Formats: sequence, C-alpha cells, structure tokens
Amino acid sequence: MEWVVFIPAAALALAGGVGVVVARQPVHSAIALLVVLVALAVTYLLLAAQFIAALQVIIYAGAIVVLFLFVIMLLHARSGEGPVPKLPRQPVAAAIVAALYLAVLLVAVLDASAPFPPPPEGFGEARQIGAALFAGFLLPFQLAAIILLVGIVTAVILGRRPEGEEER
Amino acid sequence: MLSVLIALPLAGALLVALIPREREETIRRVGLAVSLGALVVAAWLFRAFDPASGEMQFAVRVPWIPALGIGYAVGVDGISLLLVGLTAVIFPLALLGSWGSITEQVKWFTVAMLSLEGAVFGTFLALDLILFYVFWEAVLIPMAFLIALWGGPARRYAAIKFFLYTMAASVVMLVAILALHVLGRRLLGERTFDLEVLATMVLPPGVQAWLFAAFALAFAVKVPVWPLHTWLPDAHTEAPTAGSVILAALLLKMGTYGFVRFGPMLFPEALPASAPLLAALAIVGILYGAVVSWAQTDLKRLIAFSSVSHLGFVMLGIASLTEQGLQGSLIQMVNHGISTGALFLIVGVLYDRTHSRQIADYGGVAALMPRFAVIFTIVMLSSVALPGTNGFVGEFLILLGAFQTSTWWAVLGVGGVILSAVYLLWAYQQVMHGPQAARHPERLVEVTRREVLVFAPLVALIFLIGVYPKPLLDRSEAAVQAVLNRLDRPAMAEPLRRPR
Amino acid sequence: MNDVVIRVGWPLMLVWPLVGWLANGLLGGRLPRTASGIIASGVAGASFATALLVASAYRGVAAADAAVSFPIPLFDWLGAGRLTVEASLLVDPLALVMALVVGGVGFLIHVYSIGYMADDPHPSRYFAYLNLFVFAMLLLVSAGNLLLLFVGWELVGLCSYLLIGYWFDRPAAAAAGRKAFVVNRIGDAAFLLGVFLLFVALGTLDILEIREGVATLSGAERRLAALLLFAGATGKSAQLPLHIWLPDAMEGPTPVSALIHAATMVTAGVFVIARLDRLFLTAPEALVVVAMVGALTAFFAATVALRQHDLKRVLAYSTISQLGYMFVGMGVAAPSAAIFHLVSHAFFKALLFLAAGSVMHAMHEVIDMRRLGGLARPLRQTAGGFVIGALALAGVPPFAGFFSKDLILEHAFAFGLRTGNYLPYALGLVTAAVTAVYITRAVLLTFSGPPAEPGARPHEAPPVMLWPMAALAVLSVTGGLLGASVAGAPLLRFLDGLLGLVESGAEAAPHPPAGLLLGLSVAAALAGMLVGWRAHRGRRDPVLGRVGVFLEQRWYIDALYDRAIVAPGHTLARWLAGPFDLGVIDGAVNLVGRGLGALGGQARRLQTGYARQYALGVLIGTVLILGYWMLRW
Amino acid sequence: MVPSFAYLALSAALFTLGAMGVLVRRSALIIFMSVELMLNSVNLAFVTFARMHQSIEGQVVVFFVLVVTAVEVVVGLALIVDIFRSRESVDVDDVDLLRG
Amino acid sequence: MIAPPPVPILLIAPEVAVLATAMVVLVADLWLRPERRDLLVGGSVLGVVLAALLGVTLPDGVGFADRYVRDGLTRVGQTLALAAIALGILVAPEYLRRLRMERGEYYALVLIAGAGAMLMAASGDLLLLFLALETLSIPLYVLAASRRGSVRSQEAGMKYFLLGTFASAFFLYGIALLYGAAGTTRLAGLADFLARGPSSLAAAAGVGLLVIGLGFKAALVPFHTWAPDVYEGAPFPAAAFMSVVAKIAVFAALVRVFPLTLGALAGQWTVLLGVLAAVTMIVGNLAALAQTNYKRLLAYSSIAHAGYLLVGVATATPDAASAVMTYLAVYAAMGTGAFAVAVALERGGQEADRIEDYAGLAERAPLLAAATALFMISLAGLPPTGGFIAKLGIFAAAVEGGGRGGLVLALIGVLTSVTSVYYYLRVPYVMYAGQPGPAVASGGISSGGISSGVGGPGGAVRLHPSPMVNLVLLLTAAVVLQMGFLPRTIIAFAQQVGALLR
Repeated sequence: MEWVVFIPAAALALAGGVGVVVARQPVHSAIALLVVLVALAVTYLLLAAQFIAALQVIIYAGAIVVLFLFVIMLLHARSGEGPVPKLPRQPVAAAIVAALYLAVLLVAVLDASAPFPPPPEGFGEARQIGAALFAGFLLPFQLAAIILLVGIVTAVILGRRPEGEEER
Repeated sequence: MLSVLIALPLAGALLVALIPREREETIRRVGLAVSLGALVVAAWLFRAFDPASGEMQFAVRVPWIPALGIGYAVGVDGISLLLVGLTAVIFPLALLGSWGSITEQVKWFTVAMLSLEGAVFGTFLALDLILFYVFWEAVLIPMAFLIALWGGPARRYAAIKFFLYTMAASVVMLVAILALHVLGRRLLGERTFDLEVLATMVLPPGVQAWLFAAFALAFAVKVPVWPLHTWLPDAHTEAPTAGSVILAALLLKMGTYGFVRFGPMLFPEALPASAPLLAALAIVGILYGAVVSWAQTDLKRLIAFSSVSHLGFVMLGIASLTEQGLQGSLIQMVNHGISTGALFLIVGVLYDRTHSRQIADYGGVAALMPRFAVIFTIVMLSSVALPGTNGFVGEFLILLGAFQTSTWWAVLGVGGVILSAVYLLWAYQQVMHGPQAARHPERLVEVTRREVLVFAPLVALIFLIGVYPKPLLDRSEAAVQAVLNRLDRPAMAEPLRRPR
Repeated sequence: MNDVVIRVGWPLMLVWPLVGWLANGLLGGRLPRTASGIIASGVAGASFATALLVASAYRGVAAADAAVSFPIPLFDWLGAGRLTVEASLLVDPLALVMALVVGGVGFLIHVYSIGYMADDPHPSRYFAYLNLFVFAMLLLVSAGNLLLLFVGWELVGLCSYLLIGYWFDRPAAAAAGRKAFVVNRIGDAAFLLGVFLLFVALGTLDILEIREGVATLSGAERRLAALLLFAGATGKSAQLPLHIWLPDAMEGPTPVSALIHAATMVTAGVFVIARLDRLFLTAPEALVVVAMVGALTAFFAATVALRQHDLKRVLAYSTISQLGYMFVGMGVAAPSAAIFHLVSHAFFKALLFLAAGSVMHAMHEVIDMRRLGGLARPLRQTAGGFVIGALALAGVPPFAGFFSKDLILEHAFAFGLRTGNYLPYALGLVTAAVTAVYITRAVLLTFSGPPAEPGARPHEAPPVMLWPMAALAVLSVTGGLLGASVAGAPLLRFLDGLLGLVESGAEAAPHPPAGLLLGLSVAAALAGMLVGWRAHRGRRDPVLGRVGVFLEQRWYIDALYDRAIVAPGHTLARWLAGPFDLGVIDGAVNLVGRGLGALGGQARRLQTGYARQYALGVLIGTVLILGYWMLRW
Repeated sequence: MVPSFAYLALSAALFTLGAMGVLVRRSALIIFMSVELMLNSVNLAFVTFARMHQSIEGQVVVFFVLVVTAVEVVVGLALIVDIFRSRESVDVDDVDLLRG
Repeated sequence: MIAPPPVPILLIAPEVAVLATAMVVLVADLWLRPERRDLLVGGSVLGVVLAALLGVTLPDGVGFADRYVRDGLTRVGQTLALAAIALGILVAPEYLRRLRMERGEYYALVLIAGAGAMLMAASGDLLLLFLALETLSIPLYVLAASRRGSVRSQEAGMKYFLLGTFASAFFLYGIALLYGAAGTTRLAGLADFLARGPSSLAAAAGVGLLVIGLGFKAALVPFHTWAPDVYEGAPFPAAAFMSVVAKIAVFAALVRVFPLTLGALAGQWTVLLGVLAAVTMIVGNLAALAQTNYKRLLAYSSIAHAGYLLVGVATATPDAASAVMTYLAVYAAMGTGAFAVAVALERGGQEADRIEDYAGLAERAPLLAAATALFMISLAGLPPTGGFIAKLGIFAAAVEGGGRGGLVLALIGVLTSVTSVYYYLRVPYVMYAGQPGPAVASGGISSGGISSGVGGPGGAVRLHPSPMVNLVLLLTAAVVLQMGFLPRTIIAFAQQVGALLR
C-alpha cells in the first residue's frame, strides 16, 4: 500500500535531482531542488519521521531554497555559466566515475538493508526527538549553536564592503 | 674528556657566531685558538691512552632519549684514536691555510669549520649507533655549505650532489640501524642502540647480510669505493681549499672508519663473506683512480681521483682482514689525510696566486718558487709512498696483509703503486719542471712565512711517521687484535719455522 | 776493541753522508759556491775512511776465510701483529766490499764534481742530492733486513730521479728522470712481492734469518721468490726488458752518470742476488733464468752500442752489457766472480765516464761523437785516461777488465760443462769481441783524426777533475790483481768465505781448461780492436745498412714500448676519464636527479587550478579506496 | 511494505546525482545546490536506518545535518557574492589563478 | 516535564573556556577603538592559556552519553591544538594591521576553529566528530578568504569551501553507513559491533568513506589537490594556522578511530593506510621539488609530513601512536615557524612569497635567516634538530611494529626525506648566497625554474620586525631545538597516548 505513495515520491525526487543538474537557468534548478526536498519530506513521512519531514519542509524548502532564489536574483542573469567550456573531457569522465561510485555504494547499501520492524509507539514524534536532543545529544546541540554563530560571523565578514585598496 | 673534545669546537662555533662580522681578525684568531685547544686535548688523550688494552677507553655512557633507547655513548680505542689525532692536527692547519684565501663572510666560514670539527670528532668517538648517525649527518650540513657558499663556479651543483649522494646512502643505513635496534629488543630484550651491547647479538646470516649491505652502501659512498665515487671530483674541484683539505683528509676516512668499526663488531660473518667483493672493488678503485687521474687537466680533480686510488688501498687493507692489513689501513688513513691534505694546500697556494687550477697554466714553477718546490716534492713523494715517508709504511703493511689473504690482490695492488708514481710524477713535472711556461709568472711569488708554518707540521709528520711509525702502530695494535678475535679468525698462524 | 770499532764505525759511515745532505740541503743557499762542494767531498771521504777502518777492524776479528756476520740492531722500527721489523745493519765481507767501492769511487766522483759543477749557480742542491745518494747506497748495502734494504733501494731510485732531472728546466732531463723512477718502480713492485713471499713463508725479514731459513722453503716458493727478486734487480740494474731508462738517464750531469749509472746504483741488482745467494743458489732453475737474461742483455746492449752517436749513450749501453756479464756470473753460480767484475767495472767505467765528462766540459756540453774528433792532442790526460779505461773494458790483459771478465767466462764454461748449456759462454765470448769493437770506435771517433768542428778550442780539465781520473786509471790497471789467481786472488778468497759455500761443490765438477779459455778471451779482445781499428780508422763510421739502422733504433724496443704500452695507456685514461667516468657513471647519477625533477614537474602539472578537476580527483580516490577496501574486507 | 533497500537505493542515486552535478556544472550556484542534494540524500539514508534500528538517533542526526547544511549555504553564498563583486562571474572555471 | 540531565560541565571546561573567549573577543571588538585591538590579542591568548591549564589538570572521564571522552589522547591533542591556536593568534596581528584586515572576528574564528579541533580529538562519537570537523572547517574556509579585496584569497576560500563541503558529504555518508550497520554512531558501540562480526560490507564502506573525509582534511594524496592552491591564496597567518591545526585535529581523530577503536581489525586497514602514506610521501615530496613559491613549497611539504604522520597511524602500535603525537608537536612548531618567517616580510604591499624574494636576507636579518635555516633543516629531518628525532620515532616504530610493510614504509620515508633536503635547503641557500635587493640575481640557481635576474614586482623586500612574530619565532625555534637535543619531556608527554593502546 505504501508503494502507491513511494513510487511517485521517488520518481519526483529523481526527476528533481536531474533537473537541478541539467537546468540551464539557475532559477529552474532552484525550483527542481524544491521539488526534490518536498518529495523527500513525503518519504520521511513514510518512514515514520514526521518531525523531520516537517523540519525538511520548513527549513529546507522554506529558508534555504528561498535564500538561493534571493541570491540568484541578486546576481541577475549573469549567474549562468561562461560561454567557453574549459574542461571538455570532464563530463564523460565524471559520468564514468560516478557510475562506478554508484555501483559500489549500492553494494554497500544492499548489505546494510534489513526488513523494517514495526515502528514503536510515538516514533519520530517531535516529543521523542526533543527529549533526545536535550538528553543524549546535549553537546552536539551546543556545538550546532556555535556553528550557526560562525555562519552569522561569516556573513558579516564577507558581506562587508572591502575597505582595503581594491586589488584586481 | 671525550665530550670536551666534541663540545669545545661547537662552543667555539657559537662564540664566533656572536662576534660581529667586521672583526675578521679576531674571528680568525678565535677560530684558530679553539681548534688548537682541541689539538692540546687530543695530544693529552694520545699520551694518556693505554696501548695495551683493546677495550674502549675514557668511555662515557649517559641516557639521552630513554624512550627510544638512545644514549649518549662515547669512547675511544686504538682505531678511533689515530683519526681523532688526525682531525685535531688537520683543522688548525686548514684554518690557518685559509687565512689568505677566504675573504668574504669569514664569520660564517669559521662557524661552519668549527661545527664541522665538532661533528667529525663526534663521528669518530660515538659508540651509540644513533649518536653516530647524528654526527655522520651533522657533518654534511656545514660541509655542503662550505662548498655551496665559498666554492668555485659550479659550486651549487657540487654541493647538492655531495649532500644528496651521501645522505641517500646513509639514510638506508639509518633504517638498518633501526632494524638492528628491533632485533636487539627481540633477541636481547634490551632497548638500546649501544654498539657494544648490540655486538653481543648473534644475527642469522641472511639478516646479517642485508644489514651489512645497508651499512656498507653508506660507508662505500663516503670512502668512496668505485663506482660510487663520481661526487668526489666535483666536490673537490668546487670546494674552497680548506673545504677540500677537510673533505679529503677526514670526511673520506669516516667511510673506512665505519667499515673497521661496525663491520667486525656487528657483522662478524657478513664482513668476511663480502671481503672478496670489497677487495675487488678496492682494486678496481686503485687502478681506475690512478689511470683516470693520469688524464686529468685540473689539479684538484687529479688529486680527487688520486684519493679514490689511495682510499682503494685502505679498503684493500680492510678487506684483507689480516693484522698487517688492518693496521696498515688504519695508519694509511692518517697518512692519506696528511699527504692529500698537504697536496690540496699546495694547490691552494698556487690557486691563491693565479686563480687557476689547470695544469696547462703552469710550467717550470720550480725555478720561480724553489722552497715551494721542495715542499711539493716531499708531499708528492709521500703520496707516491716512497720508503722513508709515511705513505710507504701504510702501503707496505696493506699490501703485505693483502698478500697473505690472496697473492693476486697484492699483485694487482702493487700495480697501483706503479701507476701512482706515473700520474703524480707526470703532474709534478708538468707544473714544476720544464722551461718557464706559467701564464702569470710574475704572480708566482715564493711561499710566505705563514704558508711555510702550515706545511711545516705536515712535512715533519711525513718524515716522523715514515721513519718511526711505532707509536702509532702500537696504539692501534691491541684494538686490531680485538677486532680480529671478534671475527674469530686466528691471527695468521705462527709460522713453525721461525729460527730465532 | 775491533768489535767496538765495527759496531760504532759501521753506522757512523752512514751518518757522514746524512750530515752532508742536511748541511748542504738546509744551509746550501747561504754557503759560498765552492764550500758546498768541499763539504760534500769531505763528508764522502770521511765515510770512505770510516769504511776502511771498519774493514781493517773486521780483518782483525775474522780469520782469513771464515765469513763472520755482525748484525748491528739499531732500533725497533716497525711492528704490526706478528711482523716485527728491527732497523738493523749487517757487516760481512759482501757489505764491506760494496761499501768500500761505493765509498771510494763515490769520494773520487765528489772531488771530480767540484770541478765539473764549478760554473753551476747554486751547486749545493746537487751536492745535497749526491750525499743523499751515497747515504742511500750505503744503507742499501749495509741493511740488515730486507725492508731496510728496500728503503735504501727506493731512495737510490729517488736520488737518481732527482739527479737525472737536476737541470729540470730541460724537458728532456725531467722526462728522463720520471722515466727512470717509473721503470725502477716497476722493478721495485716485483721486488716487494718477493719480500712479501719471503715474509709469509718464513715469518721474518731479517737477512741472516732468511739465509738460514731458506732450506725450509719449498722448491716452488724458492723459485718464485728468486724470480721476483731478480725481476726487481732487472729494474734497478737495467737488464732486459727494463733497461730503457738507463740510456735516457744520461741527460743528468756526467759525474752522476759515472757514480750512479755506472759504478754503484745499477750494481744494486747484482748485490741483492749476492746478498741472498743462499736463496738463489738453492733455486737452480731461477739461476738459469738469471744467466740467460744476463747473457742476452749483454749481447743486445753491446750490439746497440756499436751504432750510438752519443758518447755517453755508448758508455751507458756498455754498462748494461757489463751488468749482463755480472748477472751471467751470478747465474753460473760464481757470485764472487760477479762481484769481482762489479768492482773492476766500477773502476774503469767510472774512469770512462769521467773522461767523457771532461770532454763535455771542454767541448761546452757537446757529446755527439760526430761533432768531436782530434781531441787526443788538446786533451792529452783525458785521452790517456779514456784509452786506459777502454783497454780495461775491452778485456786486454793486464788491465782489470780482462781478469774479471775472463773469470766469469771461465765459470760460464764450467757451467756449460756441468749443464750442457753453453749459450752463456758463447754469447759472453761474442759480446767480448763486440765490446772491443765499439770501444775502439768510440776512442777513434772522439780522439783520433781531424776535429769535426775546428772552431771549438777545447781546453784540458782542471786538476781537481784530473786527479780522480788518474786514481781511477791506476785502479783500472792494478784492479785485476784483486782477483787474479796469480796474485792469490785476495778479493775472491775474502768473498768466498761468505759466498763460496755452495761453490765448493761446483769445484768438483770437471775442471775447465783454464789456459785455453784465457787465450780465447784475449784473442776475442784483440780481434775486436782490430776490426774496430780497420772499420773506424780516420773517424769513418760505416752505416752497416739495415742492420745498422736496426741497431741504432735499439732493436726498436723503445718504439715497441711506446706503441704497445704508453700510447694505449693514454687513450685508455682519456676514455675512462671522459666518456666513461663523466658519461656513464656520472651520467647515471645525474639521470636520477633529473628524473626526480621531471617527476616533480609531472606531479606539479596535476594541479590544474580547476576546482572541478580536484573534485573529480576526490571522487576517483574514493572509488579506488572503496573498491579496494571492500574487496579486502 | 516498501523494503529498506528501495529507500537506500534512492538515497544512493540522489547522492551520485549530486556528485555528478558538482563535477559537471560550472556555475557555483548549481554546484552548491548539488551539494545540498548530496546532503539530503544522506538525510534520507539516516532516516531509513533510524526506522530500521528503531532508534531515534538517526533522526536527531538529520536535525544536526540540517543545521550544518544551512550554515554551509550561508557561507557558500556569501563567498559567491564576494567573488561576484570583484569578478562579475560565477563560473568556477574562471577561478584558476592559483595553480602549478 | 523532562528533568534536565546533570551536565558534567567540568569535563569540557577547556573547550568552553576557548569558546567563551571567542564570544568575549567578538563582543569586545565592537567597543574597542582600532588602536586598542592588541587587548583582543592579549585576551585571546589569556583564554587559551587558561584552557590549557584546565586541560592538563582535569581528571579523565567520559560524558555526554559517552560521546565526549577525556583521556590521554584528548589531553595531548587538546594541548597541541591550544598551542596551535596561540601561535595562530600571535602570528596574525602585525600582518593584519599592515594589510588593514585588523578585525576581532579573525581571532574569534581562530578560537572557534581551535575549539573544533579540540573536540575532534575528544569525540568518542561520529556525529560529534562530524560537527567538530565542521566547526573546524567552516572558520578555516572563511579565514582562507579573509584577505579582503584580494582575488587570490577569495579564490582560495572558494576552492577550499567547495571541495570541503563535497568531501564532508562523503564523510557524512560514511557515518550513515556505519550507523546503518552498527545501529549507533558511538565509537564504543561500533567497536563492539565490528568485534562481533566484521563481515558487514556496509561497515567497510563506511570506514572507507571516513578515511576519505579525514584524508581530505589532512590533505593526503589523492585528496591533496586543494592544499597548494588554498595555501598560496590564503593570507600567511591563516595558512600557518590551517596547516598546523587541521593536521593536529585530523591525526588525533585518526589515532582515536583507527588504532584505538578499530585496533582489532588492524589487519584490514593498516595496508590501506600504508599505501596512502607511501603515495602521499612520494607525491608530496616530488611535487615540492619544482616549486618557486614559498607558500606552495610549504603546502607540498605539509602534504609530505601528513604522509610521514600516516606512517605512524598505519603502524598501529603503542609506540607508533606516541610517535605520531610527538611528530605533531614538532610539526606544529616548525610548520608555524616556517610560515611565521614570511609573515614579517612584505614586498610592495604584497606578501613576499617567492623564494627568490628571500635572496640575501642573511645580511639584512641574520636572526631571521638563522631561524629559517633551523626550520628548514628540521623540516628536512636532518639530525641536530627536532624534525630528525620525530621522524626517527616514527620510522623506528614502523620498522619495529610494521613488519615487512613497515620496513618498506620506513625506506620510502627516509628516501623521500632525502629529496626533501633538496627543496628545503634551497631557501637558506638563497638567503645566505643570494644578492639582496630587488634585482634578484642569485646566479647559479639553475634548476627549479627560478628565473634569475627577475626583479620582484613593486620594489625591494621590506622587513617589518614585530615583537609578536619574533616571540613566535623564538618559541617555535626553542621547541625545535629542545626536541633536537633534549626531547625527553615532549616524548614523555606524548607517551600518554601510547599508554592507552597498551
């Protein structure tokens, strides 16, 4: 019964993924990314990870993709690629290596997959994650805060208009 | 007492480093004073040394890095005593000899020379394998800088080649030292690099062969044994006079010293097994060095190849593993240091005057510089191993030793004695004899008092050792005896028919 | 008392020339020019006097024929393990005879040199070397063990090098000096090998111990040791094949040629064989080799002397020839006879050389016989001396040469009787004749007939040169008595005490017809002079066609050496030094260096600067690691 | 019941797609998005394993991954804007001053 | 109501101290007038010293659901990280003021990155390890790009960021796979799982991906390509700090993950790490042969040193682990020192980063030249210096523990060190033999592509003596010499790590 939901979500995710990689205009790939994120959120629901699915939609789709769109607008149309392709042989090589990597990864993943046991009561609820956050994961939590701080500091530093003399 | 011998020059180097660059006179005097101080200590050591005992004397053993099992262990025995003496004599002369020729950056020159002296002392006195390796490498840095900064036109190439060639071989020895340490820990249960402790180990022949090969490679490059010799001519032609003297007189001996010190102690089976190969290479070295130097046009290159030939003799003596052979090679190390050191000083005298080392630029110099001609003759004769000079004593003992091991070694070796006369006399004649043909005759002024002062001790030693070598031979006899006992080779069976 | 005189006198004899060397060497520069000559001669004389003193003391101690050896240990020289070498001297009849000859002739030549070197700017260097040579020769003669003997052996080689190249500004002299030293060195190398063999076999180098220990050596060892020592002797005494240096050695001052290359050094080879006579006499095969080489060399040198134009070279080849005789003497087990010939040869050959020297002195360094001639009248005393020497050389009785050469021929014949090998005797006889021819040619070309260059006004040599020649002339005449049986052969009896032991055995062999041999050798001498007179009367010098050229070219041996040894040696050296050493070995080393540099360049090209390629690199690395990893896991 | 391998296969596919994106595209923005894609695929894997092991840890890890991704986007975009301001282009291949 | 769990704050006191200092610096930066900025430096160093004191005195323990492990390795790792932070801060001010980059944020970022490194050394849990890695990496990306207005610095930052995030994705996927296989991200749990049955391919892939993530950060070959470009672009003090702190953190983590946790499965991973080490040593040293830029030279040298360190990790014996920590201590000193030398030099407003810029420096700045010579000799591993003793320790452990493979690694190590002597000693040679002044005509240098005679752009190399840089030089030189002559204290300190393994 879950297949009915999983198939389209997976298809959407893959299509979005390809869209991100292939789209000429950055705006299109941003939207494709949005599609992938939403599709993933659906799969999270299937995997009894309601809170995470919610987070995914709110933070990822909401904040990060919006930030991307904002920057794309800021850089106008020129945010695309330059006319001259500098590394001709790169795509072919990348394809081959990526395929190999996928094969290896699939083998690894296959070995790790096991049947799903029935989900325990209240699994994936916000309450359960919240409790875990402040019990077992207290230190990582604090550290996450620090990382966020660094993000802010970076934005301030790199955003500031350079006072030093311009050096082409 | 031995640590003073090592520390004094190093302290001197530090002291000179502090003196401001302009006061060149004081720098030179301090440098000379320090090396003379080392000479006094060495002289005291020479006298206080007890010739009877073959054991290490004045030994000092202090743990340095206990975690890795490395200790500061120094000691002297018959074998290293001669070389320590030679070092103490050569350095002051080299310093005095370069007062005229080294003008710029005198301070760094003196610092390099004094640190070199400390490192060379350390190499000859170290008993701990890692300490030996540290001094063995430490010698490379000042020597390479001596060549690189005060050398001739292609000095950089020569310095790099000298440094990397020697170091590449000696790092392989380092790995062998580490392997020995590991075996020591496994077989003896001791965490040590001390030579005398590791020597008690009985190594399986297979392992011993490999380890000896690593040690032998490092020493062979330094000796230099043919075909690993190609760095020597370049290093000599480009090094300043003082550098060449030290390189020829002392650094080459570290290779042969290595063979004598570490061969029998650590590899009692591997050394005799590889002795024929060493002897073969030595003989090739003797003949090859002599023939090639006959075709040289540059005086220093000629002397460099002659060193290859002379060191070939020393190696032949060692490879013979007989009493006479070993003692002959020990004393020949000292002799070669004196005669080749003097030869380089002689080339230095000529180079300081006309800035040319090409034989073609000279001719009939004997008429212009008669006193110089006398000195050159004496040194040349010592180099040709004329009886009555020091060269003969060494060469006679070596060939005698070689003869006892295999007649063919001696027959080929004696060929070297003939060839050495050929090229050295040829060179002497091209430079000194014949009609006056030097390019700058007006500059070839007679040797100055200071230069004579440099040559006087060397000439005295040439005759002293030539006429009365007993003091040197007696001091090294006990140590050589100990070495041969280790190789459990009976000293040549006492011939039955000794009439007296 | 005599004992003390011997023990102190003998080393003192050595010290005199050493003091002379040091005096002239160090103070030479400051001494007035003539003083150094006088000091040197004085010292040589003192040394000769001391030798005489020791000889007389020795006569007092030793009974007439009993040979007594006095070893005189000086100090412990060298010790390495089992080898302990004492610097010790040895007094015995052989050493005494040699010392007297060296001392006597040496003194005379020193005096002669004062005159000869009169116009040399700083003769102190010359006299220092001369004194050093006398010291070295006496050391060689008096050494108590083979090593010290070898020291003397090479020191005389050094002095000959220094003296030949005395006028070093002349390239020919310098080259000749070097050639002498190198060729000697080849001989010394063989000698050294012989010394090693003896030491390894007997465990000692002391001459007395060797003489006693020889019996214990195996036949092969004795033979090999004897041959090696003989090879050394050929180097020093310029026998075939190592004779090439002696003719060139004439570049040196003539007194040097007289002293070193006639009387003393070149005889060292003969002395060594006599010194170790026990070894040689007990190795018959080796003796045969000695005899044959001696005979061949004698014949070869004599024939070459026929066609030499330089008077001193004629005398040089004559010396080689006479040395050949001495070796024949040794070879036929007649060491005393050989020594007797050595002594007489020293007298008349020195005389001939000194005479040649005064000719050069008179004719301003000209020695080429074609430019001489008609000197009999202006140089009467010199000519007289030369003729006496010539007669002695030719072996005309009653001169010294006749007695000593005839004695050797006699023993050679006895040797022929004993072993059936008459070659030494035959060659000896023919050589005697040829000798007479070339010496007559020399006399005629130099002294008789009209002067080739009338312009030169030769003046007779000063008395200081003439007196020594006169003394030698007397010795050349009376020298024969030393060994002549009619006069009781005092020298032979004196030597036989030491060397004669084995010989007595030979005596029992069939006795050679002494009278017949005597006649034969006199006939040979006279015939030779007659031929010489007829061929070269009035300074004619027939070319003798291709044979003459062959002889003139010294049987093309020198050319052979140059083309077979020297030239290829040079090319080998140049090839080894250039293409092989620099190219191959050094090339390999540089190759490693450049190779690493190139690799470095490659690794550097990896850094393209494009971030995306770096990312590809990361992915490739990942795939490799995972792939490898999971296979092994 | 959808087997866990399906989810994991999807995650691997997305990851590889993201990797391809980084290697192929030359616009920095697209590359960033591809990286986001890769990180999201990791999240999917974590959630799947959490479900498999019935341990909430997997999902908590996803929470932290989200945080880190957010910061990375901030830093990345800040860098892009900074470079754009001085170079008028966002093409990664123009950025090749440093090499050798 | 969820009762808040007791927080063992004492356990992580050093990290807290450092992070607190970072906060203080950030805030204080707003009030202080530009010329009073040295106070910030003082404050930061004070914080670091306080953290160090805490670190050394605190007892061992495990906390935060045993994600945070304080043991010998942590103590040594954290002390070294703190030293790196201190040096990183001290070396910066003069340089920043000269190029008008003087900002409080720089010090804050250094402190935070340092804290990340400290946590990496102490994390017993893969998630915490990942977060600590990010805490370390992100500030470094920014520091690389912190040279405002310099195109090269921006490029460096961009490249570092792009490849950094790319690699961290792989690292994360590795953690996911391990979590998938073992059910927990804690190293202890992982060890138990693998001990029970090491057959799981997923776990193998996971560990492999971990190696890639950490390998990238330590710039091991083939993940090293970013390092030369980033080092060249980044400002000198940042480059100095990056090269040292990243190595300390990564290798502390590697020692904890591999020898400590996966010790039982040594058979599997020692060969892989050994091969990686060999390749890194060879490529790192060879590429450095042809370098003309001082910073790129140091970049390749740091790659090579990563190779030597990996030899220690690959040998997986107690001695090897302590040898790694000793090597890290010495590398921190000589690495920072080598960079610090260049900080004081400046040519026409630009960094003097071409080797020929240092020609003839010995005349003008003898002490600086002597210090450089010392660092170069130590980096090359020549006897009288600490570098030699450190390498000796590593190779001795390799020969002893590594069996035949160890012997091969040691041989490769010593032989590549010989090639390193060539490019290291070129710098002091140029200093002593070259002619000073703009027209750099240091004749004779034929190889290595240094074009002689080319005048550096923008006039002569000017020297800016600054007390702090001199202090750094003094400290680092002292450590190198002390390690060379009397290494007992440092080695003893590092022995704590070996003790863990025994």
